[in-house]
Amino acid sequence: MINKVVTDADEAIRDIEDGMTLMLGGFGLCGIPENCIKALIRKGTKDLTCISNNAGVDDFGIGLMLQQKQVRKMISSYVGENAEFERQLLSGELEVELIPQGTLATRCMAAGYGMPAIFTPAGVGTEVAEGKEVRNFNGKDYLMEMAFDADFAIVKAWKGDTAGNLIYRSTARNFNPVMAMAGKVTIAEVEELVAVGELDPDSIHTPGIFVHRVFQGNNYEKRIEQRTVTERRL
Amino acid sequence: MINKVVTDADEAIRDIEDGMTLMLGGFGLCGIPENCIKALIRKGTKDLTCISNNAGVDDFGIGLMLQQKQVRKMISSYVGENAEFERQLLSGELEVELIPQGTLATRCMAAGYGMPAIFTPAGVGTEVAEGKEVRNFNGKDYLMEMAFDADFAIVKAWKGDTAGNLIYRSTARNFNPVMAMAGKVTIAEVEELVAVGELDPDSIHTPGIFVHRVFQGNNYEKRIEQRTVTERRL
Amino acid sequence: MALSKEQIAQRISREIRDGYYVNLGIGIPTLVANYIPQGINVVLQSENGLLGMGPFPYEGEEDPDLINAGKQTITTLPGSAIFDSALSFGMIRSQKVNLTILGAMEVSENGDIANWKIPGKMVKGMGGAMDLVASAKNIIVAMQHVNKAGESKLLPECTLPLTGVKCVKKIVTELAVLEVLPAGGFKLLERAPGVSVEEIKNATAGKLIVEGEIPEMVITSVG
Amino acid sequence: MALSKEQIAQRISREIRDGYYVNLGIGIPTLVANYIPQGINVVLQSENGLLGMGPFPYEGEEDPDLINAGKQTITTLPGSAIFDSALSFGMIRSQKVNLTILGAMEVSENGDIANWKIPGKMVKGMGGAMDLVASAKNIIVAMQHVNKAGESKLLPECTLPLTGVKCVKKIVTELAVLEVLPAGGFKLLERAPGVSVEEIKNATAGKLIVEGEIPEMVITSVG
Repeated sequence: MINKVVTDADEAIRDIEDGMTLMLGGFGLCGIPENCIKALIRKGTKDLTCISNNAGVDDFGIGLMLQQKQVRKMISSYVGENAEFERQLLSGELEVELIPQGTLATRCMAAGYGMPAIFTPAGVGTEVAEGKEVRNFNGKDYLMEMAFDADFAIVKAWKGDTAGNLIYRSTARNFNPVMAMAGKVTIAEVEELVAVGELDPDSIHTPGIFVHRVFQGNNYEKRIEQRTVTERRL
Repeated sequence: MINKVVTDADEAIRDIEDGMTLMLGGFGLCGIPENCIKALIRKGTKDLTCISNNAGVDDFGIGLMLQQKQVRKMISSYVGENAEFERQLLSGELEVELIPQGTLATRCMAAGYGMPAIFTPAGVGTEVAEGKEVRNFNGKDYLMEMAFDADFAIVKAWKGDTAGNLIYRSTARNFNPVMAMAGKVTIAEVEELVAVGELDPDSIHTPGIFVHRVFQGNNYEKRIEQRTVTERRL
Repeated sequence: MALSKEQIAQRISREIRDGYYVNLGIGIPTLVANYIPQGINVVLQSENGLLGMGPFPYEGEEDPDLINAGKQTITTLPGSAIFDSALSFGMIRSQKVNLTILGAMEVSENGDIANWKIPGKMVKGMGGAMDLVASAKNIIVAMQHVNKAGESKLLPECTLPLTGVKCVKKIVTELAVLEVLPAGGFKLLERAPGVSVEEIKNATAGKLIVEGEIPEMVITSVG
Repeated sequence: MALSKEQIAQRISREIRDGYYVNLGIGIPTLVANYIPQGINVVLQSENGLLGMGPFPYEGEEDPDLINAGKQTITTLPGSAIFDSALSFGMIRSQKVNLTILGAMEVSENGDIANWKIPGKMVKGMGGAMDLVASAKNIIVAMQHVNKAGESKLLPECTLPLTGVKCVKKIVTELAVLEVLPAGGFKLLERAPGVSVEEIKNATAGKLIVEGEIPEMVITSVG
């Protein structure tokens, strides 16, 4: 097997340069590549275009990169509660492209599957359709949406082996598998790095061929954005 | 959970009618829905269009349906060694549409993902491209291929639960998951039917929402087409 | 008496049929889960990648890796399945989800919906709403009939940027249950208890169609 | 001396670099796996849904659920991954497979390949070949230089129905190693041991480009 292991997040992101386009996995703060985000902040890479469903919160996730003004443009479906984000957006420092969540996922998928464009009905008749080709199939209108073109995809998995095979845990899976397939270079940080042979081939979510670098992250905070609980009844 | 269990193959295929279009999972004789094929032969349904990567062999798989002259048209990527198939094809009793294997898989996927058409470079400049729209993206030509429209998808899984969640085993997975997503009605036969809660949610290959009927098959023969072995060295 | 949010949710819950896969939006739609009638088997889909969403976890059992599309901590149920975002919107686009329930700022009499953007205000994004409304076979909107200024939100045409066109099938508000007719117009199906047709007329700027006697909703929860 | 099939496979194996993902077609390409040099880490992709194809199983250990694209019983290796057919061709189309090795009936001097259909004969189908040749960055063809009638299979233009256009990068035959130049033409890189440039010229109907001294291949297997 081909060994994809790098030492740590700093080595994994060593060649991410100013002005590049990155995909970052996660939904809200769930399943985000915490270690690589911190390494990007240490490196101070600037003018990044970030494709990620959300933009973190003020003091966690991509929000930390926004604090350091490393992001020039966000491509997201929902940017949520983030005061610094709002300030930069209103001041014109930050560009934001909001796209439907399914379109975001499917444009990643298109890249991973080598399909240059896909058709989706999402956004037909709305401002999302502006400037896009509309095409009717079987009586229904669809927008033609283009595959993303990202220099790096940065994903977080639960377990990974040295060949880059990945398994995600629960809803921390979200955008991670489709982004893992879509990057020109894909970096995976995992909670547990294991030897080849320890993952069941039938249970692998992302085959190692898509992953260029893998490392075991540390100090995962896994912050909860909306803690909701059921009262215990005695 | 919604219960998708039916008694057996005969009940599962009860409403498959003459002239319908079926998807049948499997690659060669690996991972084919043996029980449903036998039930279709018992039912004697005719004039079927079968979308399946291969057409079985003379005395197994879809080959058995060909023997009974139940198939009007095969849509496959490779029809292999099958004397009766060849006889019917040459006599004009059987129509065959040969399409690239990846195109076959991706036209299933398009249906499952609600995408009316996909772009693929496979077949550009060949007779496969005849009559199809060619489109250039980033300097490369692609064919526009349409999503399949199948009345029923019939798949074989290793384990399934009563809610229709499926797990496949090894390379018997092949076309089964993409076809399971693509049928208007999807029938799954499984080697082992288990209660909900027995399958790990993270390891499910086909979520139950795609499966309309599930049953535990029996007497799986699992015939091997090309038995190849390594000599044991003492 | 205008309905409470809980009562709107309760009324909507009666639209759910046995064997449905349902996607619930944020806000009132989320409450619908509390009122699903006994004996009705329903599977809740959460577009971040879960089928079979269970209740919130007990305190101390929250799992940061297990959230719904509203980013709330939740649980799975026996028979749950996890999948990635592309597959999730695949099943939405291929219409495997039987019913979508979501909120709205405005609905027009031809079924257009606006629920994601107010010009001049900070826009948070459409999330999965545009995908859901563009693909769902059956969309029920839970909304207030009028805004805080007393202006109708059921309009001849939406004034806000659209989320989707000609997609809303049914609307449940604090005042009424309405069907959006294929040819256009809000057909009044039910009144909230004690609310008159006249009150509903006054609160509806779009074309309201009233035919025959309009029954009162059956609401059992006290709200 | 013209090369044996095994020797063709051995020569092709030297094109494989450390860290490559490789798809091997049926026939001579399958034999290439037997000659991968020590110290070179290669992962074999089988398009029916496997990365990390291992050797044939020992007798009695055949698993009918575990086959390769040639429908042969095989094994997995530590680090293998299984996936469905759509994902398999996804990774092929997105060019994650570094090298594709396959057979051909004809190749033209601009890199067109024909390997699936002979008019008038029963056609078995293209399988995954059209997807592979349309997407692969790097395609090596293993073939016989001439057919049984002694006619060249390296042509100005293919006469058989095409599998793909302008895609073949390199050809290894029983007589020679040739590169297909981007501007067209078969550039002779190596001769089989004892085979003269003249013999190769006579066996090549398409434009053959011979520059300088043409070295003999280094072949160590006895064939």
